[in-house]
This record gives sequence, C-alpha cells and structure tokens, in this order.
Amino acid sequence: MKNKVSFIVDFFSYGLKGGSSYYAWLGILSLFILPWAYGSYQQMVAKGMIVAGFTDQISWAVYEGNFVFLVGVAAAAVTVVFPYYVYNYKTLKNVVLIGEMLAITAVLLVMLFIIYHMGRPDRLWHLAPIIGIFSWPNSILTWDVIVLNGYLVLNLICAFYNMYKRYTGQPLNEKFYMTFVYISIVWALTIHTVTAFLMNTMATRPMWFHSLMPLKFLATAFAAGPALIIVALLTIRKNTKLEIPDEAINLLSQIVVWFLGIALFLLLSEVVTELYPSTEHSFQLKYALFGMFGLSKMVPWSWTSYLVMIGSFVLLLIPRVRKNYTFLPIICISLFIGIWIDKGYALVISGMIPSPLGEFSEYTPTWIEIFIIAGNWAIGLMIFTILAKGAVGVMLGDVIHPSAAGKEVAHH
Amino acid sequence: MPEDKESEVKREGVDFSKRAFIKTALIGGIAVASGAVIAKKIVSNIPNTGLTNASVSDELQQDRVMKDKEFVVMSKEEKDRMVQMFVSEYKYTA
Amino acid sequence: MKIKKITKVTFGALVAGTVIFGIGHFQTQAQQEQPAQQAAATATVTECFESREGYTARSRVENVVPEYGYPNIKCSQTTGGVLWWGDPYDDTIPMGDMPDIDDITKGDYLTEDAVIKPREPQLNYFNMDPDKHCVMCHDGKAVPFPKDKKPRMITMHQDIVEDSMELMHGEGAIWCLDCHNATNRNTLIDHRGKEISFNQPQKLCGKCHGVEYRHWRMGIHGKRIGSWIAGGKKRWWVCTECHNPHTVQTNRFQPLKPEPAPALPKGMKNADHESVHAPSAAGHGEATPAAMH
Amino acid sequence: MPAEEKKEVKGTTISRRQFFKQAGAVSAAVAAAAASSVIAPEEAEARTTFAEFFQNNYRLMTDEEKKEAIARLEQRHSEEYGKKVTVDGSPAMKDVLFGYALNIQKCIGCRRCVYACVKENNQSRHDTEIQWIRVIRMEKGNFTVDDMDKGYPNSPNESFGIQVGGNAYKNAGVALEGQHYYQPERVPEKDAFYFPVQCMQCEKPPCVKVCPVRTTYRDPDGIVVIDYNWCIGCRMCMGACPYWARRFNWGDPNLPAEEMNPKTHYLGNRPRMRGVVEKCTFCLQRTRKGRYPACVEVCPVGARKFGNLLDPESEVRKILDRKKVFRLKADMNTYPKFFYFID
Repeated sequence: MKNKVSFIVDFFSYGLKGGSSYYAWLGILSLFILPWAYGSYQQMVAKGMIVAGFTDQISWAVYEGNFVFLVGVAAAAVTVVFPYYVYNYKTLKNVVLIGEMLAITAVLLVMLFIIYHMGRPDRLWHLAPIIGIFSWPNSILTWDVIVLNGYLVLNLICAFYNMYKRYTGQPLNEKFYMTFVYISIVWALTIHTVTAFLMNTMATRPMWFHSLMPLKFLATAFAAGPALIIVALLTIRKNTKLEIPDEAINLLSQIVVWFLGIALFLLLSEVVTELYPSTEHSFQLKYALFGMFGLSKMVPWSWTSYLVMIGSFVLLLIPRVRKNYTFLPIICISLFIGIWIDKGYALVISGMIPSPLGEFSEYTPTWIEIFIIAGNWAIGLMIFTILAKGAVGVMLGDVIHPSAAGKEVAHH
Repeated sequence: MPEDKESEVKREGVDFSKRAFIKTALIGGIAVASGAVIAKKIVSNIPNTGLTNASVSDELQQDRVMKDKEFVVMSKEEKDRMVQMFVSEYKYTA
Repeated sequence: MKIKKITKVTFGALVAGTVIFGIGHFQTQAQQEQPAQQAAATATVTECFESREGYTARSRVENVVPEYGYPNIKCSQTTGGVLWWGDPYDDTIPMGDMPDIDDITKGDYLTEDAVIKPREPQLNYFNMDPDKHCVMCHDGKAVPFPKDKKPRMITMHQDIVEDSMELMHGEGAIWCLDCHNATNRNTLIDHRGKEISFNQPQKLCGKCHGVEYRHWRMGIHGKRIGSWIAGGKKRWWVCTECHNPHTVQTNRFQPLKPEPAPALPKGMKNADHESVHAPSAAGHGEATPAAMH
Repeated sequence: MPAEEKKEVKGTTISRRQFFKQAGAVSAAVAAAAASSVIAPEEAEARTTFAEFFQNNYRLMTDEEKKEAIARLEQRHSEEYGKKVTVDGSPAMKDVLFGYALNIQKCIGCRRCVYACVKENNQSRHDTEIQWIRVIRMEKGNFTVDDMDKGYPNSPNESFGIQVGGNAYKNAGVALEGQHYYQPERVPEKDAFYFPVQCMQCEKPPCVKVCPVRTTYRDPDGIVVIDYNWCIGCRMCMGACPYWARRFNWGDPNLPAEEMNPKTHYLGNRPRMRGVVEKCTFCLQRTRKGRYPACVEVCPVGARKFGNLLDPESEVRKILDRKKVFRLKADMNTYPKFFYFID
C-alpha cells in the first residue's frame, strides 16, 4: 500500500515537473480554464443548456460530436497495443504506454463531454445500476456506459500495473497482465462500434442510419488516433531522452494511411449510395455537402474536412513525405482536425438537419459553448501531458522506487 | 405528257366524286352532330361553372393533394387487424 | 524567472476573467427580466368567438371553478378566437329529442347527455318582446308573404346577413323560404312544412345532407367538447356553428386569422428558406411507397 | 451496501417530510397572505428540490411515496404560482386505450390547437418557446403531368435525342416537406393543406426503447409518459422519435403565474424544470378524468377526434370503420395510435 501511494506521488510529481517550455505549454492550456469556468458556471448553475446553441431541431450538437470523436481517439490505442503484443513488434516498446495514456485521457474527456451534453448532470446517479435504473440491454446508451467505463478500467489496470511493476522493479505477472491486454484489444473495437450503434440505430435520421457507420467510425478513429500519437511521440522524442525508433513512427504513419484510405473509400460509397438515387434520405448528406434551400453553413466545414482528408492521404502515400518528420506532424495535426470536423461537427449536426418533420434549420454554436469545448480540450491535453510525462519518467527509470533503483528487470 | 397527268387526276376526281360526296357528307354529319352535342354540353354548363369550379377546388383539392402525396391509406383488413391487435394485446398493469 | 512570469500572467488573467465573468452574469440576468415585463404589458381580450367569426361571441367569465380560479374560456390575444374551455357546459341547454337514425351502430346512446349552446337568444333583432324578434315584422301584415318559392333577389337584411344578396347555397336551386319559415320567421322550416328551431338546424340540414348528418350523429363529423366517454355529457356543435349556411357552397369554413407562427429556432433569422422549397408533392414520402388506392 | 443506501435515502426524505408538515401550516398562511412575495417560491423550491433529488422513478414508488411526492409538489407550486395547484396522480383507467384521429381534409391550419395545448399543459412561453403540436403547411408540388413529356436536358448535345421524362432527374420530395412558419392573413389558403403533427403515442415507441433510465414509459392506457423528476436529459428519445414530438427545456421554463393552469397531473402538465424532456400526453390530466384533450376541444372545424380504441362505439373506432385512414411514417413500424383520415 505504501509503495502504491509513493508510486502515485512520484508519478504525478514527476509529471508536474519540467523545464520552462513545459510550464509554458501548461500555462497556455490553463489560459483556457477561465472562460471554461465561466461557461460551465453559466450552463451548469446559472441558466442551463440554453446558453449553448442547441435547439429542439438540433438537439445533439458539438458536445455529442466531441464525445463521438474522442471515443474514436480512445479506441485508437489499440493500433499500438495490437502490433506490440500480438505481433511482438518490439520497436513499439516505448510507444504502448503513451498510447494507453492517450486512451485513458480520451475516455476521461469523453465522460467530461457527455456530462455537458446531459440536461441534468446532477441526476447522473439515476443511471447507476442498483441505486438507479440501468435499462440494460434495451438502451444502447447503457451499452455505451458499460464499454466506456470498462475500457477506462482496463486501460488503467494495464498501464498502471505495468508502470507500477517497473517502479518497484518487480517482474510482471504475465498471465494476469496479458489477460487484460487481450481483453482490452477486443474491448477497444467495441467502444467505437457501440458508439456508432448509438447513432445509427436511430432509423429516423437517415444520414446515420446505415450499416457502414461502425466501420467508418473505426476507420476514421484508427486514422485520427495514431496521428495524434505520432505528434505526441515526435514531441516526446524531441524533448526527452526517451528512445523512440523511427520504425515505430513509420509503422504508425502507415497505419494512418491505410485506415484513412479505407475511411475515404467508405465515404465515397456512402456519397454515391445516397446521392445517386437522391431520395429524401439523402437530404442530410446533401445539406452537408452542398447546402439546401440557401442554408449552407455546413458546406465550408465539410469540404474542408474532406479536402484535408484526401490531401493528407495523397501526401502520406508518398514514403518520402511520410518519413519527413518536419512535415509529418503538420499533416497529422491537420488530419486530426479534419477528422474532428467530419465526425465531431459535420456528421452529428447535419444528421439532425432536416428534422424528422422536414424542417430545415441551422446550427450556430455560442461563445459559451466554444469556451466550454476549448476548455475541455485544454483539460484533456493537460491530463494527457501530465500522464505522458509521468509515463516517460517511468520508462526512463526516473520514476523509480528507491529500493528498485539500479535493478534491471525485463519488461514488455 | 403533263396534260395526260392532269387529265388523269381530273378523271380520278370525277370517277370517285359520288363516293367522296357520301364520305364528306357522313363525316360532316357526324362533325355537326358531335359539335352540337359539345356545344349543348358547354352551353348547359355555362351558368354553373363558377360555382362548380369553386366547389370542386374547395372540396376536392385536398383530396387531390393527398393523392399526390401518396400517403398510404390503410385497407379494411389492415385496419381490422390493427384494431384487433389493440384489443387483444391490451393489458392493465397497475 | 520564467515560472514567476507565467504565474503572474496567469494570476492577472484570473482576476480579469473574474471581473468579466461577473459583468457578464449580471448583464444576462438583466436580459432575462425583459420578456416577463413585456408579457405583463399585453392587454387581455375578454370576448372571443368559438368556431365562426361573428356567429358566437362569448365573454370570458372569471372564476368559473373558484377552487382553481378558472375562467370559463381563454381568448386568443392575437386572433380573438376561443383557445381553451374551462367549463365546457357553460351557457348550454339540453339538446332535446332527436329522431332515431337507422344506423348499424347500436342505439342512439349519445343524445341523453347532449347539450347545445342555444342560438335563439342571439336572435335579438328588434328584440322588444322576448317571444317575437323576427315576427315583429314578419307577421304577415307588415311584410307580405311571397306567393311562390321561385328564387329571386331580395335586398333585405344585408345588415344581419351580409351575404344575403349572393346566396350560394344550392347553386341557385333554392332560396330563402326553403329554409326560413315564411309564417313564423323565428323558426326554420323543412320541406314538409315542419317548424324547426334555430337551436337545432341539423334537423333541417340533415334533410338534404344525410351522410353528413349521420356522421354528425355518430360523432365523426363536427365538433364536440366535454366528455370523450361514449354516452358521457357532451356539448355538440350544430351545423351553423361551423358552417355559414348562406355561403357554405364556396367556403366550407369561413377563413380565419391564424394564430402566430412558432418562434424560429435559435440562430435562424428568418424562415425564407421555406419559400425556396420546391414543394415536393409527388415525393413518395417516408411512409408511403405505394399509391393511395 | 446498496440496500443500506436506499434506507438512508428514505430516512432523509421522511425527516424532510416531517419538517414540512410542521412548517406546512405556517407556509400555507404565508402563501395565501403574500402571494406576490418573491422570497416564498424560492424557499419552497429549495426545500423541495432536496427531497426530490432522492426520490425514485414514479413507476416504482410505493403509494405512500407517490402521495408524498405529490404533496411536496402541490405545496411548492401553490406557493410558487400564488394559487391552489393540485397535482393529480391518478393511474390509467381500466379497459381504456386512447386513440386519436385527425381529419386532414378539414384542418384549416389555424394553429389554435397549438396554443390551446400550451395553455392547458403549462409549456414554457418564451426563451425557449415550447409547443407540442407543429402544423405544417404543404403545397401541391412541381411533379406535374406536363413535365412527363419534356426531355432532359434541354441541350441537344446532351439529350441524344431521347426524352427521359421531365421528372426523372428531379429530386424526390419529403413526405413532410412544407412550411412550418407560414403566416398568411387568413387560413385556409387556396392550393395549400395543413398537416398537424404531435406525439402519436406509439404502441411500439422508439423513444421508450432508447431511454437509459426508463423515465419514459408506456402506461396501460397507451400514453407514453415521462417522469420529469427522473429524466437525466440525455435526449436519446428526441433523436429516436420519428415524429419530432419531444421537446427539451433548454433553460428554466418561463411560465407566467397568471397563465398557469393549476389543475395538473404528475405525469402530464405539472410545471417542468430545466434540463428535462417533455411531450404531448393527450392531456392525460383531462382524459383520465373523462374529458376531451384541449386540442380536440379547441379545433374550430372539428377535425380532431378522440376516444377509446377498445370501445367499438367510440368516435375513433367509428372513424377506423368508415373512413379512409392513414398513419404517418407507418413504415417506421411504430404502430402510432394517432390516425389521419379523409372523408
């Protein structure tokens, strides 16, 4: 117990220590906290969700979109865990923990966003099994609650058990550890699939109501997630002594290309399927792509996102560009933003336009909403920075129990 | 040669003149009769057109629009089956 | 050194933010109070019509059910129509007898608890004697009876019946005295010479419009308020409460001013995009892959 | 462990309740004397929200708990609105299954039903405005017979000299494409008809299926109800409803005290709070007492009909027997109990 406490203390105190650029980064992120606090107070305490841009016509919007997108980011940890443990891809040795830290952060952020999406977060306990009513298995939302919390727990166990064993210099209990690793690999696929089911089981929203949705969700997630991991790895490599081989980054950028290609193919087949017969079911997609009846707020967003995705795909196909580590993070960041627009903004919102009664309206996020979203992301990045920093410390052997210092134990 | 052709045409015209006359008369007769019928119809309808049209457009318009919209009207069997379902599956749970 | 600087900047930002936050909060509170004042300022309409403008004007009476402080009716502030009935039977009388109809449904169970809003008290033209009204003039002496029922123009009574000059009903085949009783103008009359009260015009209308009358009797045509329970007490609307018998041929219902449109969704400035719609029509529709018949 | 917690919760509620009983006489007097007082409603709200926080889903409450919850609400709303407010908790009537029929040929689009509903059911009047009924104005469209003979495209270079029929390249319309914000001088207009939509009280309601906390459920009389106090505001039901029948209280509802309808039902028109979903209940505070819904009563043309689907003598059953009936979005397989009919 004492060891565990000292591990936690050491882990986080290492995570909070750093050079001046590290503090500058955290300082920049903390600048978002004030408007976030203001927005949160307005929405949670003073006035309710009316401060955001929601309407009865567009009742799911950017909070839900960020939720959907971040579930994908969380699921993407599997793209490093899977090759490392299943294919024994050793170059990913130092990457796995970063991936798991990203997954933990993303799930936490998912939960943060969903609390903002709820009208009555104070009644969250109604959803708790036994003391509340947990309408499982009828409501897909309850499935999502299970898979997301399960994934969080699995990742916490895998990552922190591994790190704790490194910290104390003890060997891993392979059976115990690998069981959780394999479960978490399968689980990662379920979280995004179930989130897709959450939307595509709504028969009344034609844009979501097709069976490609879970596939497309996974494909975009496995492009956006590794893109973020690449950026994180390059930053870590630049700023710490942690060894991250080029092969690891190359593997990840290949994963990005492959899944981005699949995502674009699925997008194409969706567009053709909807637009050629041009039934009323295509209205949502048409609104997103071309605008309808003079309403076209979504058009620049969706085209930006598609062009960024196509452009990144073409660029990343070229090995020379993929291996250029000055261009690669730029492409990765823009791709990440492009997929965020597609899933986090365009998909959720245009799916609600028109309403089931054929009413067209548009969505305008309010400043308070933007404050909250930016603040949530800043909090997420802050958590990720600290967790990743701590993990790097563990991997470097800087975070280590005094008794274990100097010991060498073989680890995964 | 041109004279020959002309005379031939004339000859044909003369040859078939009787039959042509009957034909013309018949067609003319039918035309006149049907014209009269149509005229009668039109004339007899004139005083009422305003009101009839108004009535038609007011009363039947929605019917027409509904047909264009093609909302599916339930068949008698369908309705009976549905009502039967409502009745038989009703259960009161306090 | 840098850390100190960053801390200073962050602290400064915190203070500034708190100030902005405070100002914003109070401003928004002030904004909230405005609409409530506006709502209180609107005048209250206390008289409104039920179905047909100009036919039944009803006054709002407060505290019909004192326990709840109900008015008997609530009036629309924008169109002058009744929007809500507190007491559905207020001001009504029993329907009285109704002849049986040979319908396949069982019996005529509804008539027992049927009430209507009487029309007769509203016939107050020259209302010096409560029993007279129309008979004041149409007593056979002051105004002579027409000898036949041949349709002809009359110039009388445009003050009571605005459309008396352009009778649409029957497309010129009938005229005033086919419905109005020549000898007792306070009543209506059917084709067999039976006197019919203005309270019960359906007894006259039903003579020609049999299908509508039967459907009305069944409760699937026309309007009723009160109890939905079969056999429960209901106030029935009679024919003339909805239809203007003089112009029914062109206007089944008299056009009304509609209640205001719903508020536009947040962020929308107008509904112009709706008029851009190429109105679809023959679109198959979600529900509707097949044809109507 | 969970059982203990439940007991604790119950204990708190009861002790609160006893406190109310003691304070009851005093506060009632205060309410009567100073109805205009600004402080009273806030106090009342603060006192009750605490107890409400721990209360169970209405369907699972014991009769005792229901009574308590209702008494709590009655007291609070009476103070808040300065008049006697009753909250009814009456269950569904036996052998009754509500059905609704609307004569689409008669509807003139006057929107009186919309406002009657607002007045009856205590919806928020502004910011944000909530209306449970939406009337859509529809027009005859542009898929015309004349166009059938026309070629497309008009340019001879592209047409290959073959006509394809003028409608082939046009987009199909939506069944429910029309104007929601029409505002003519008079209705009905020529060349238009009107399509009111509200909750259909489906027999197979998608909204009930998706609710993660079962705050919305179908009562035995077929009405899909919501326990506003159990709703967590996730809006899954709003996404799932094919009829766009559900509305959300984005902020605190704005309901002027003088317009508040004091005769309420727990599952129906009692004042709602911020962050919960609400919808049409066929005015169950009225219909469970035998009265017609407000929209049926107010319709100036008698287009709306209501009754018991189990009773062959009811108006709805007679309409199903005799008229041409269709259901909106029947392919969604939700078995709506709201029927549109034509003569």
